[in-house]
Amino acid sequence: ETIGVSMALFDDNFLTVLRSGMQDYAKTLDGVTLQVEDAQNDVAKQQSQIQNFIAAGVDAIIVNPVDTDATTAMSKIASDAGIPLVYVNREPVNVDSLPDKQAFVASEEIVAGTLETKEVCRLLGGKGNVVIMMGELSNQGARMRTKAVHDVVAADECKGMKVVEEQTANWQRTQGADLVTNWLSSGIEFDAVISNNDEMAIGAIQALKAAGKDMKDVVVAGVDATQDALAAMQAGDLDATVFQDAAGQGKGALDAALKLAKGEEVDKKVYIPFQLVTPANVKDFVAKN
Amino acid sequence: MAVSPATMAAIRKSGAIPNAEFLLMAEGIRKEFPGVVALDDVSFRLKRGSVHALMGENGAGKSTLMKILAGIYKPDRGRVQLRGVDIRLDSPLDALENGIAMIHQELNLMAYMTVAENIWIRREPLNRFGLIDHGEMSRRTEELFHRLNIAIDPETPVKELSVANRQMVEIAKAVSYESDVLIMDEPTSALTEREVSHLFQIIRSLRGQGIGIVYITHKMNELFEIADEFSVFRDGKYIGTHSSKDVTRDDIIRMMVGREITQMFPKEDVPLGEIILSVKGLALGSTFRDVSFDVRAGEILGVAGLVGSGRSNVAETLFGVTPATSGTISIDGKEVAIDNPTTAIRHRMAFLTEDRKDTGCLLILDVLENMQIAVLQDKFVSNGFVHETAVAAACEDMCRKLRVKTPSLQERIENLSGGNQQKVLIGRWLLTNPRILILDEPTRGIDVGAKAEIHRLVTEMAKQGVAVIMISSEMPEILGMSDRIMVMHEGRVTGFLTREEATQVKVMELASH
Amino acid sequence: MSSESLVKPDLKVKTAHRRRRMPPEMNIFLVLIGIALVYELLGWIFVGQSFLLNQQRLTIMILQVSVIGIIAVGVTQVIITGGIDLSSGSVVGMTAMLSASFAQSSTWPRALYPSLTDLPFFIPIGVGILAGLLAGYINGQLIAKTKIPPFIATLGMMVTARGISKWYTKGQPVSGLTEQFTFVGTSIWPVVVFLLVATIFHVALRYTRYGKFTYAIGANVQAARVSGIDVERHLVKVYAIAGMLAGLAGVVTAARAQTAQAGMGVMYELDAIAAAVIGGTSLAGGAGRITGTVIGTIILGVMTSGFTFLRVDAYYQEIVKGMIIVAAVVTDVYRQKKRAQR
Amino acid sequence: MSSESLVKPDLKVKTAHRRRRMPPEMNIFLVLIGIALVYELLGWIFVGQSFLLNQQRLTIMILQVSVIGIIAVGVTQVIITGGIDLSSGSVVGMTAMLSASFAQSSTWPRALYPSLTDLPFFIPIGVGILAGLLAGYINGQLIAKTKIPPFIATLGMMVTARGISKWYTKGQPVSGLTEQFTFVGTSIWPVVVFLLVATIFHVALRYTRYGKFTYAIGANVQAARVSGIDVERHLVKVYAIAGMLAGLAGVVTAARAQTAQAGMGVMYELDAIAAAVIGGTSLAGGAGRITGTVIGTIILGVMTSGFTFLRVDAYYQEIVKGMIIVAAVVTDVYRQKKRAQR
Ligand SMILES: Nc1ncnc2c1ncn2[C@@H]1O[C@H](COP(=O)(O)OP(=O)(O)OP(=O)(O)O)[C@@H](O)[C@H]1O
Ligand SMILES: Nc1ncnc2c1ncn2[C@@H]1O[C@H](COP(=O)(O)OP(=O)(O)OP(=O)(O)O)[C@@H](O)[C@H]1O
Ligand SMILES: [Mg+2]
Ligand SMILES: [Mg+2]
Repeated sequence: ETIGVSMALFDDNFLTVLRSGMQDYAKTLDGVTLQVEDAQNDVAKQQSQIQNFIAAGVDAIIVNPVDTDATTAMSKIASDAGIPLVYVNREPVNVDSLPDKQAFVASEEIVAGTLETKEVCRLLGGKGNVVIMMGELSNQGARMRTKAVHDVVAADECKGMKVVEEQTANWQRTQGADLVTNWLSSGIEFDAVISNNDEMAIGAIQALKAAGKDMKDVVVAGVDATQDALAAMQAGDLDATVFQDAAGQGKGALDAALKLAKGEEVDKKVYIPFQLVTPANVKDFVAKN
Repeated sequence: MAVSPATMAAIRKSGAIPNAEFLLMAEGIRKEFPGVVALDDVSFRLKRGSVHALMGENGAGKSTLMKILAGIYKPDRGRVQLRGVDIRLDSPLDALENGIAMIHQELNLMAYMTVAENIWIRREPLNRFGLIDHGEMSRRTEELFHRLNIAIDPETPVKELSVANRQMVEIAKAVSYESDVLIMDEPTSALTEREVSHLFQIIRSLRGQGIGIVYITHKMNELFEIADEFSVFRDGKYIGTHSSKDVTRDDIIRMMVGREITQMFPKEDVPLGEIILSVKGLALGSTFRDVSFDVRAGEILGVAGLVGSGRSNVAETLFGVTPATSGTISIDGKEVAIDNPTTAIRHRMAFLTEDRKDTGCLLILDVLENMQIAVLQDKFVSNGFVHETAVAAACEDMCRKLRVKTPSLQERIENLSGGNQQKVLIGRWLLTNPRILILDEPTRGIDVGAKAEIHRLVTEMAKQGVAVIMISSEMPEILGMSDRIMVMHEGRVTGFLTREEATQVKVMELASH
Repeated sequence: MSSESLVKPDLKVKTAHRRRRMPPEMNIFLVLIGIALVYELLGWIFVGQSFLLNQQRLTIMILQVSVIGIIAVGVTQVIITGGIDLSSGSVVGMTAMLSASFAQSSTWPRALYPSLTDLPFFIPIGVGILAGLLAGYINGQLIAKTKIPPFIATLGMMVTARGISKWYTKGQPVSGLTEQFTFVGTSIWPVVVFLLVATIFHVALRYTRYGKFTYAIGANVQAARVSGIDVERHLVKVYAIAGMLAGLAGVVTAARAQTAQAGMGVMYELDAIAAAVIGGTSLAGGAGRITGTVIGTIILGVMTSGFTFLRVDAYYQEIVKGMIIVAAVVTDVYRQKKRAQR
Repeated sequence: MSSESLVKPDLKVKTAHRRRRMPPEMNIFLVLIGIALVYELLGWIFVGQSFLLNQQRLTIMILQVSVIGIIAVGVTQVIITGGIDLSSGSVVGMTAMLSASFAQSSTWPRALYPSLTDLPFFIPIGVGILAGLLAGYINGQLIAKTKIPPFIATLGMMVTARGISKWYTKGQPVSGLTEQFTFVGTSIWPVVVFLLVATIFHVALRYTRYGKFTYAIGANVQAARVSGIDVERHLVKVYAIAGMLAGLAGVVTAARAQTAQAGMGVMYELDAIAAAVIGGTSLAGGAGRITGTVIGTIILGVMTSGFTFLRVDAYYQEIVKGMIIVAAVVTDVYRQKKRAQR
């Protein structure tokens, strides 16, 4: 079988792990070829890729949506062509009304933000100033994770926390470092940095260290549990991150796609849970992502 | 109270032309550029049905005054009257609508567009759907060309035309406006006598229709044939106006430069040396072929021919701009392969091109940078670093020699008058101290005084043993300066004439074969 | 001696045997055919099927680039004037957001303006096109009035418009669009819009004064000015039209995706410029044709479909894409030079 | 009679009293000062502290744009020749990946080339710079030999180089870099590298033949060729240098981030071009100076720091940034025009 895969973007650490997981798994299966495309974060490009897959006659399509609101149109294109479709990693907006031969294997972005913020809240004892580093403003993950931070801070047990600044560093490490330096130079006081991803969190750590801060005094949290992040955690710099089983998601999505291609039934919704990573359990994750 | 262009246009259309002694009048005009007063309290009057020549050295302010009349510059002071009515000229469109058309000194055509599109821009004939009727446009162009006796295909893109043909297109375009005032700023600088006489026929017929024509030129021999009146400018000041019956050529030169110039072509006989450059059977595709000639040290070889005869192409090939497709070039008896200008310069050649705007000036750079660029190939540089002071001193010296009129070496060449730009370019090549000097229309747009100066310099170079090839469309220059004249026609050499045997008639016979 | 006697009036205009010129986009059309045939051949060898004889593929080839094409038609005109428009991609994003926000259906629970739902389709479409027009108009005014380089003016607009689309809903996508509105994005309607727009502006460039002025300004702005053209006013027009087309492209994008999000259209300006230049438009201004741009656009589409068809690894796709763009233009330049020599 | 006496000798080149020209970048420097002062003022009003009297902020202002600055120095030279380089951002990404892959430490469990770890710092740095040089060299050769527009050649390289950086490790980041290597990215070293590079090329452009030829080609390529300049060879040099600087920028980026990722440097080319043009480099070629580019770069840095300082909402920042870029250039153009009128 040939399976077409459209990834939201290639140069994202987490999605790279997911993609590799899928590809490694495909190699262990007989007669399964993957055609992986890079949608470069462009909804229209992703839609075209699906149409190109259909024209090329693939047996099933896996989509890692750029924009989860754009899935209605994609679902329709695939079901009109009668080709199975599986969404992976991001929950499509039409999750409750998916046509036949479609499924999704995803995780709820908001949970990641909730987990990291709750851990920060715990570490700060429910009070203190926090800053938020956001990913690209037009990105759904960035929005959901940021929203989660605000939701947790508004909850009773964390009422003592206050968001003093929130800015974007476009997922980038150096931009994250520059942003934190700019904050520090403006005399903004904070006890915790809550970042939408690990890269920016590491940038924050670099900037804090360069400014001579003791990392024990500042709580830094990210999302993704990348190798660099886990190394930073083991060095005592990063306090929390969130692991999601990228490779597992990739594998699950491929399994579902193959089953649908063979005409078998699959569950319409598969949620892959997030796991909080702290210095206490970091060892369990080192080999995972 | 100034009349709006629209009103004026309406007046023109109605045919009710209010009578006034002068068609066009400019009074008390002043125009200042940073560092230069280009015009200082200048007045000018143009009669209907007359040709009015505007005379003055390079940088005297002629073009500036004309650009004011064409709505391109706004004067700092002064007023312009058309048929006794004050007019305001805020844009070229205002001038055109008031019936003032101008041929610019620097060619101003849209290179990628066809001849017809260039001529009728903004006035394209439309069909009943409001779309442009290209057939009709072509037909009108042919009609116009027929009237003016011009042989150019209206559908040719202008970029494929030679400089001379471009100039003809400009002339046709200006005529096509059917304006009341026609300004011609050096319309013949790239034309040979044949086209010039066409142009004069056109001018005469326009004059007969009551049109007023302003004519600027540095070609003195043309003047008395066509001009009814002369106005002379010097250093931005108005000197005087005279009827052509009252003055002689020498009078005018005296008014222009402030004193007498007796010897126009200071040619000295120089003993000729060895053959330096020898060309055999040179050809470039179908452009020209079988070009063979020798040039000796100290010799000035004049190259004559009609427009489009391929003289410039030969020069470009000699200098490696367009490498030859067959034939040989030898220097000092040794055959050399010249496939680009860098090699040519290494062989101590120099080449002043014909089109100073396209292939000459680095317009936005200053005089110093323009002058030094060729010499930096092998002089005034060590370890890649330029000896700024030395090269500046050399350039300054050259400017003084050539009498370049510029506020400073740091002035952009763009801001110099056309003639002064030409001098800077000549200076660029003289600095390289060449052995073979190729000059394509060297005195194009240069005033009489400076022309004599350049001729003197060329003679001096020849005296020092430089071999000079001089292409020129100005017959007196060719006859006055050359030791020998090579005549070309349609890409072939049709004959050689020695200084003694050469006359205008013989040259023209060979040139038109 | 009068020089008249020297002149033989022997000048004839050879109009009868006027040289027939091949349209310049012929070259690039041959490049397109060449690319398609190479895919066809490779298809039979490696995939065992035809590349071209596939209705679905022929459609998607153009469909996937029709938004780029709509922008490119506007960008071509800007480039012909000697300018550049970097803002079109961002304007697509902005207008997609704006028009979508007026195209929401009342059944959608998170409508941005709950009271402004279920509007007739022409309102959101009009809003998108007008917003694009306005952005282009501002570009044009900036360039014409302040004389700043088009690169900077449109770069400023690029950053600003992207900012506006992010700010407008604080990054939230706008979804739940009415079927009336999304209709224009379904089936091959985007292709129809693209070809319609291309035809209109092909005619406008070749057969109207608007077109002649556009070429004249690009070929020689000085000459255009002394010919009486109001250069400033015309530039405003050209940029406004380019903006309007970007707005239309934004509408089509939103309709096609049935949603709008702030990140739409990123880098589209580069694809559009590439399409124009591949199609023979000169960045120096003065030369270019819509037919060429259409072919250039289709080359981009064929290339993409071909990659998927031949199952080219995504990692190589970009590398190969870069090379094909260069190769296409090199071939074109080379063929034109060869023809010029003859 | 000698002809010398024929012309009245009143035409002197006034060298002694040569008009003192203000360097053209003075204007844009004043714009920079203006922006800084506005921030200073707003700072006292809204934040109650000084914008400028803050050691840390003064550093970060330049530090955060020093990579852009390094690229911009190369891009300025390309633009002076009348060209453009769109590939620099992608080349940063590519060279960051390449150099980082030779800078991994043996303590890192997932080194890309386990046998090539703990190499001395000059090897990865050399690899990055050479890879950039090669990319630039290819750009230059393409442009010089095939005569395709620089826009297309470097657009092709932009796409290709980005493809290479994604393909190189299949999207995996490269981390665990040695301290020897990351040293150049720490503290204010990036600023030092930037200013050093700027100084070198400032001197090269103003005082060497290389510089004079660069300007001449940009002012009039035909005239430059006829004046004996080997235009093709010189263009290759200029693009190669621009590529080399992009490579150096890639090294600095990787060293600074202590990791390399395929997405590094996206859109840097636009910031670099903006910095050059804000600093007075003309996209038409022939005019521009490194000092101006440095000021342009710093303007971008000051702007960013100012936003954070004044706590401008993230959603407004881009909108304001676009406007400031335009306003800076408008002010500059306006001041220059005013001076020219005097
Ligand atoms: N745009 C400009 N900026 C600055 N100076 C200028 C500008 N245009 C003309 N000048 C200066 O004004 C003076 C008059 O120039 P103008 O072009 O009118 O001379 P001209 O009489 O036409 O000379 P030529 O015979 O060489 O064409 C010259 O000194 C020239 O340097
Ligand atoms: N760029 C060009 N493209 C096409 N044809 C050209 C071009 N330049 C010149 N020609 C043609 O080449 C022929 C020779 O032109 P060339 O300029 O060498 O003649 P010339 O004798 O020097 O005349 P002129 O006095 O016009 O310089 C002419 O027929 C001209 O039309
Ligand atoms: Mg003049
Ligand atoms: Mg000639």
